[in-house]
Amino acid sequence: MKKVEAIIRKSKFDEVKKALHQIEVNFFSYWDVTGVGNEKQGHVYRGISYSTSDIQRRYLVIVVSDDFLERTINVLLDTASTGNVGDGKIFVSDMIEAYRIRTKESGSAGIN
Amino acid sequence: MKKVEAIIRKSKFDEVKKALHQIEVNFFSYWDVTGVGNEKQGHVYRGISYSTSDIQRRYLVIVVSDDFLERTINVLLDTASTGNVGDGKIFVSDMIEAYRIRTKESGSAGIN
Amino acid sequence: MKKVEAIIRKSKFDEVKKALHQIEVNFFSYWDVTGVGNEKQGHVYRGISYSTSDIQRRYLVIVVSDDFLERTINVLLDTASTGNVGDGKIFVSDMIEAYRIRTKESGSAGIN
Amino acid sequence: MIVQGQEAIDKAIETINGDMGALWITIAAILVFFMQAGFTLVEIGFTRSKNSGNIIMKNIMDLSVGSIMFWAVGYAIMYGSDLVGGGFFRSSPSDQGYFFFSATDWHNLFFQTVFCATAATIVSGAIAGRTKFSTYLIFSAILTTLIYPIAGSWYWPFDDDAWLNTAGFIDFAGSSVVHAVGGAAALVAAILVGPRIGKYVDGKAKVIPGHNMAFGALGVFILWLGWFGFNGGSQLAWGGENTVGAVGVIINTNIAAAMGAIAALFFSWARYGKADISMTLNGALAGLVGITAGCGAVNTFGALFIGLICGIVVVSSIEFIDKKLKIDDPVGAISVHGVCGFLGTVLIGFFALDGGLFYGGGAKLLWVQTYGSLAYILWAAVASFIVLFILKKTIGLRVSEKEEIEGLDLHEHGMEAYPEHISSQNN
Amino acid sequence: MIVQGQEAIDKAIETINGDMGALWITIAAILVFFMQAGFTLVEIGFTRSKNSGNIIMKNIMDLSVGSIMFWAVGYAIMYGSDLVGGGFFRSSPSDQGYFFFSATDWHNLFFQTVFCATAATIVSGAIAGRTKFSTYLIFSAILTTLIYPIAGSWYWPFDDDAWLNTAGFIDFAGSSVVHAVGGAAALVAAILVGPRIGKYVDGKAKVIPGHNMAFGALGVFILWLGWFGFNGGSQLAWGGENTVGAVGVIINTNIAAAMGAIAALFFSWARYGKADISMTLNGALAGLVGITAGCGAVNTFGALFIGLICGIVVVSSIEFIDKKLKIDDPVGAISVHGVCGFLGTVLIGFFALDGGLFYGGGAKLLWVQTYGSLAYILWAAVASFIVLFILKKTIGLRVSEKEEIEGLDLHEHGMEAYPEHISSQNN
Amino acid sequence: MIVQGQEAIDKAIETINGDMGALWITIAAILVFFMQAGFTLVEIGFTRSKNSGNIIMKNIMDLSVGSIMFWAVGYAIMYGSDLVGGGFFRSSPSDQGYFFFSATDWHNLFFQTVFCATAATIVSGAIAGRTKFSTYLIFSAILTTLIYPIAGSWYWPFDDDAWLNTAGFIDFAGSSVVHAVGGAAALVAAILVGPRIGKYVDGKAKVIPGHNMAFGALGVFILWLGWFGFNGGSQLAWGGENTVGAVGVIINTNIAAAMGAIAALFFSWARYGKADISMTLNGALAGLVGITAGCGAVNTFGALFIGLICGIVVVSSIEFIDKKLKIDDPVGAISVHGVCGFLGTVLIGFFALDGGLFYGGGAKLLWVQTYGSLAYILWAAVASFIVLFILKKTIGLRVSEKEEIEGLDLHEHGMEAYPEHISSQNN
Ligand SMILES: Nc1ncnc2c1ncn2[C@@H]1O[C@H](COP(=O)(O)OP(=O)(O)O)[C@@H](O)[C@H]1O
Ligand SMILES: Nc1ncnc2c1ncn2[C@@H]1O[C@H](COP(=O)(O)OP(=O)(O)O)[C@@H](O)[C@H]1O
Ligand SMILES: Nc1ncnc2c1ncn2[C@@H]1O[C@H](COP(=O)(O)OP(=O)(O)O)[C@@H](O)[C@H]1O
Repeated sequence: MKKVEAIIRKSKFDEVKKALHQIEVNFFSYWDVTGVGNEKQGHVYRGISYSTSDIQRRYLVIVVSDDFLERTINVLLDTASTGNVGDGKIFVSDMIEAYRIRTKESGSAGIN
Repeated sequence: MKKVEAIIRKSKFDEVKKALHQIEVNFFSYWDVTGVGNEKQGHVYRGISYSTSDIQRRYLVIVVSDDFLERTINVLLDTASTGNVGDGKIFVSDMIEAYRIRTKESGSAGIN
Repeated sequence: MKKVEAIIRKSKFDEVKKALHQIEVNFFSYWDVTGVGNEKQGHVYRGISYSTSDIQRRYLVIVVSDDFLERTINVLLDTASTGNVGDGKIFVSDMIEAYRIRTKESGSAGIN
Repeated sequence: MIVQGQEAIDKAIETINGDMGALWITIAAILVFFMQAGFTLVEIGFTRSKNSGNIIMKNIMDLSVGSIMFWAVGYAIMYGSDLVGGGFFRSSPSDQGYFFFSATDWHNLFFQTVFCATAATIVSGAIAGRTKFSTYLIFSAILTTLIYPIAGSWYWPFDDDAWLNTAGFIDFAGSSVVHAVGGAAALVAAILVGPRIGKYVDGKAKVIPGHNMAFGALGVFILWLGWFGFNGGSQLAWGGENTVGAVGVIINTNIAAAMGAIAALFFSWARYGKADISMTLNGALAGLVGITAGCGAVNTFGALFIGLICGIVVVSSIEFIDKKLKIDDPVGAISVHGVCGFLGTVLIGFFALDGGLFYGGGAKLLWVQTYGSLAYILWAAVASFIVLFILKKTIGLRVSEKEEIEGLDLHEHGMEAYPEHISSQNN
Repeated sequence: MIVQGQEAIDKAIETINGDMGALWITIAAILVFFMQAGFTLVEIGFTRSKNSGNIIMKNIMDLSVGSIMFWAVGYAIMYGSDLVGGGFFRSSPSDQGYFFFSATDWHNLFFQTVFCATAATIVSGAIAGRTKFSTYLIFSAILTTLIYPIAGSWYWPFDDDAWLNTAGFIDFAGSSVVHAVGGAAALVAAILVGPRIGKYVDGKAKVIPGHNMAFGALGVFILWLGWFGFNGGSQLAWGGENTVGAVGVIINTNIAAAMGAIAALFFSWARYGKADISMTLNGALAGLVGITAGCGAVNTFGALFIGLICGIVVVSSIEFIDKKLKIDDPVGAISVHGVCGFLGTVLIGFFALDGGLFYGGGAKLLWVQTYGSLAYILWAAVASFIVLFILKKTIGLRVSEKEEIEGLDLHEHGMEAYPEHISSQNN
Repeated sequence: MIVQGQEAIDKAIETINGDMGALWITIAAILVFFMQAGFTLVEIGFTRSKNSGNIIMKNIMDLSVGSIMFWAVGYAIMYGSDLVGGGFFRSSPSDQGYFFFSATDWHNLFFQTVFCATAATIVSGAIAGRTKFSTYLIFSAILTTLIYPIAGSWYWPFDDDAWLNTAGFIDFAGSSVVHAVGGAAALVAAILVGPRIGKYVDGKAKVIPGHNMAFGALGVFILWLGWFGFNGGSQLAWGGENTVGAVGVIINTNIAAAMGAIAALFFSWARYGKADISMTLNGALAGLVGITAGCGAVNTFGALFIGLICGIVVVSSIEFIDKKLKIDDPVGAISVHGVCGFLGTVLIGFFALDGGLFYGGGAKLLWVQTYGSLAYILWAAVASFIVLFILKKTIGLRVSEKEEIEGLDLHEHGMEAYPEHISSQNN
């Protein structure tokens, strides 16, 4: 079981979500975060121009079984990309166990 | 040391929190996320009815020492459940190290 | 590759960020969470005084290569601390893989 | 001939004063109308975000249903002529003898309509967050069609048949007729509907913080603004003596509101150690409700003291109702409108320049004020109880637990008020 | 001598009534001015947070540019004397014979200025979230300088040269002159600008929820408030008959708005199974737009029915335009102002006490109302099309895809409206 | 006899005009009252959410404390008779000879009270986010009791003793008397309190974005609305010439505000490359402040130019004060009220139809305007300095660092303004 964490552009979310559904990854959680990285965004406020690297991003957590991992990563890499600085990152880590609260099932039955 | 991530119904949060306190798990962090899963929620807006699987949930992160793991999971499974689709998930993963910033302690002293 | 998760005071964030930049950790994501722990905060509302341990905190996720780990931890321990209850925690876990979406690079090239 | 000329001039002045009076009443009514927005904002601000849309709907409907029903039926009941039941009920709803009233005194109808909508909207706040929308609509319609108009008919037609008018009762703009009536209905409704889930846990009152103090404050400013129309307009005239009268009323209104806010601030500050925002806002409203009855009968010093008393009492009353009586009133409507409405009416017995105890008038006025105000509270409470009890036994007063926890907006209205807003509320 | 005295008295009364009329018109204009805030809030509330700042700017500029241009040019075009092109255009922009009008009838200029700004602001809502700010500014300036003043000149100078006035057309406060004109311009603009990204996916209409219903509701309350000035002020006088007239107009306005809200509530409730908040708010506005033409010509029952019809039609119309015509109008401006503006004008043909079909007046008025309103819609549509088409081919109507997705606030204005607000919107 | 008749008619007209004037002043005062809500919203919107509740409290208390103190003491100081210190101070606070004034000219008291509250509230914005609430309350009380009333006494009693009135100084509605006084006090206060933590880092000005532009914009609309009362009401009469005068004032007010917004928009757009929202909003306010002195003395073209100049100057001034002087004024109060108040007063010297340099009046008026306005600024600055300096040395001006960082709402008021709102601000 793996945990995939993806930090993507908010504007790409709809596309990513659709693509995930197509490969039958119908289960994930997401929220909005601020990302610090290479991309910069220009602002003006009351006479002060400034550029910030604190940009709103969307954070997705998708726990998948090992055999789903590759295609999930691929779909994310393909659909979340614009080619411009700031497209985001994907992180993969190990997950020991998963439970579905409703049924108390665990293991891969707990994932989705 | 284990990291327990629980995605639960917001409406169950108060109960869960109380139950965690009872087993002396007095330390965790939480925030609100949108979950995509089996549950659907009906909406109407300006003449368009639609149902969405994007539902607000609460995300809990609880880092516990290994001997606390089981009871934490059990309490979560028990109190967060309603029996209806959408009760959420619990994920468990490994944590290498923990530090308490105030005292710079690490190890299990760093958890709570 | 390691994942550093730090839960800090919101008021310390600016300092922490500056310090991270100084050791060239220019890449992370953060969001606001509510933390439950030892610290208590007093409130009054319409005649009811109450004290709550649910306090707003900032959650940082920094994925670093192994050789950056130590100095990252040290910087966090140093700059996020006030010495008062409620300074927060740092958690370290293992990360299997990282990808940069823009270039599809993986490994340590994927981190920053 | 000059005499004749003077007569003609006097007649002309009278006509013009009539027109000026109508202008003032119309403008005052427009200000009172705006109070609906104020009530809506205070209620939204003092409750959780998951019910904001429902509060909007209740307030829009109070106004809409109230405007139609009061025009169609209520006005006739309030100003009709013959009386039955010891003056309790006007039998012939209108001089014209037909049910749907077609007044030509439009400005009076307008002014009374917005007053009626105010009375209805008071209840909304006290039962926010758990009441069924359909049930609320029915109750609101009955309140604007019957309960409030009958209350009004006891005093405001200012004719011999209005028993409280004959008794010498003083309630210039409705501390009792509008606010205590609304507050009493709110009390009964809040008891019958019961507290919100999570408000009382193991017998202890919990805090459910309002989600937006800025809306609350804007609402209070709008209400304060509208009250200049509410009280000032109740002079029902402009020109000559009436000009001085109406603006004097406005000064009293402003002084009482200001003093109410200051009193609530310092009293709650001393009591809780913090300068409590929502209590200060309630203090201003308490001063406004309190001076509503007496704004034409007391002088500025009287207004100052009425504001002071109401500002202190409202803080204690909110605490008492919440902690001791364990009645869940999210916005403090019962204390602000009910308690201070009663208090303001009774305090005239002390502070009235003409007849007040402190000005050598004896206890007679005090007695009339007390039983008059109690009569209003009793009527509103009993009538509301009957209506709400029947509704409770039939279609029910409350939404289901699931609906309440997930929010009325989602279940009653199929949407969220702030869909982009990630909220940290627990349910 | 007495006769002379009476004459002097009559003259004095006339003067005073003139002053009272000016007072009422001024106050009414101030109320109409406030409608700008109402429009802004409704538009902000019904759209996404990433464009709120842009909406603020468009509305502030409608008012600012409109105030300057209407004073400088528009007023002269609207009230100038000689007519050319079959009464289509007033050639000599002002009696004084110079372009920049220097009226001394300030209160009339003020009242007309805020009306003009209203017409402009209607368009803003229909094209929210994707339109270039600079382009919008130009269009808004042309609308307030030419399109609206020419429309106004057909009827409101109330002189022999105003062709619709001569034809017996009735549009008391501008269901057609202001609202249908604004609505028709909004329709053309919404078509030419095209829908927001993500609004129509695979040929199906998607929901893009507004981000703040509380702002939307406050906006509607403010608009309702302002409408008392909009309609009541259009009596353009106070005193004697005019007092009754103006307040009667206000009663009609209130009844139609209330009925519109109720009708939209129950119609959408029955249709969608939920008590739809945004439709109910639109219903109140629909009733207000609908009664604007006839508020001086129908009685209270007429107002009730006009409100009822508009409240139902607006719901169907919003659905039809959104789902069938696939025109993206985030706030429903086309339906509220365009459709109900037309409807309200035409319904006078049925409900007018004097000349209405239901009151035995035959079909003549109905016919005048219909072609008059259509003439307005045609003019506004054609003129807007020409202007917008040229703008489209030159500087362009729309922001880039990236700008639209990331928000107009960030790209057009370099900032966010709620920078501390973590939003859950997708882009 | 007819002559006698005419006399009687004239007397009647005079009485009626008096009543109409009182009606207008009362309504105008109600509009000015509402400006408090506008100031509150602008301040809330332009600062961070963690201090919103504190801003609400400061504004509610400005109004409340100001209403009581101005009635009790301030009015007497402002309109009392005998003068000492070269006309600096009125010794006998009232004609009636006692301290607590019991005016019967209620409408004047009301109008002046809301003006006084306005002057106090200007300061609040400039020191938002770091000032101790208790200290602020004391300063606000002194400002409304002494500082502002003495300023007012120099000009507004319009009697021979008012030295600036005798000097021929023109300040119709208070660009100097109210706004420059408030702005100068704000300047001194902002310097003494010091900048917010994080505003200047390593000698460079940082951006601390306001958290809600929608509140800011609504606030500006409400202020603009209120200003029609502020300026128009300062005619202090209605009827005949006064009608034209008051509405002409309103037109000037509207034109200057519109032009101020347009000027600030295009100037900041050209300067920063983006159409800056908060600067445009400030531009409208700058135009309003600027025209306040001259709205009765200039024509519409004059108003246009005053708006234009103020709209440009306010942008540069905000930048200069922020970046060069390094004075932290979150809402731009010093620039809007102080700088444009001074500017507006002085520009009368150029644009006054009667006595202005551009109309052949020579430099005399310009000179009077300049030293008059400077006298006001000096008085307010010195008086504020003394009061604030004493407060600084005794109870202190600022909250602790921890309180400031975590928010005044939490520490001063024990709560959060938006408790469900997860904010992304850094502290
Ligand atoms: N090492 C990291 N740890 C956590 N988040 C990261 C890390 N590196 C990048 N991110 C996230 O990814 C986002 C995009 O990264 P950025 O460097 O701007 O663009 P790119 O990946 O195209 O070079 C950042 O805003 C941040 O949210
Ligand atoms: N594999 C997953 N990875 C991340 N989050 C998940 C995953 N599966 C479920 N969730 C979260 O759990 C929530 C509940 O899941 P859902 O499928 O609706 O109900 P149930 O678990 O009862 O079948 C989802 O809304 C989502 O937030
Ligand atoms: N075991 C844990 N798992 C997750 N979050 C934790 C844990 N322990 C502490 N935290 C987070 O750290 C914050 C600070 O902890 P607290 O106990 O208040 O102070 P301290 O660490 O100084 O004793 C908490 O509010 C919570 O957000």
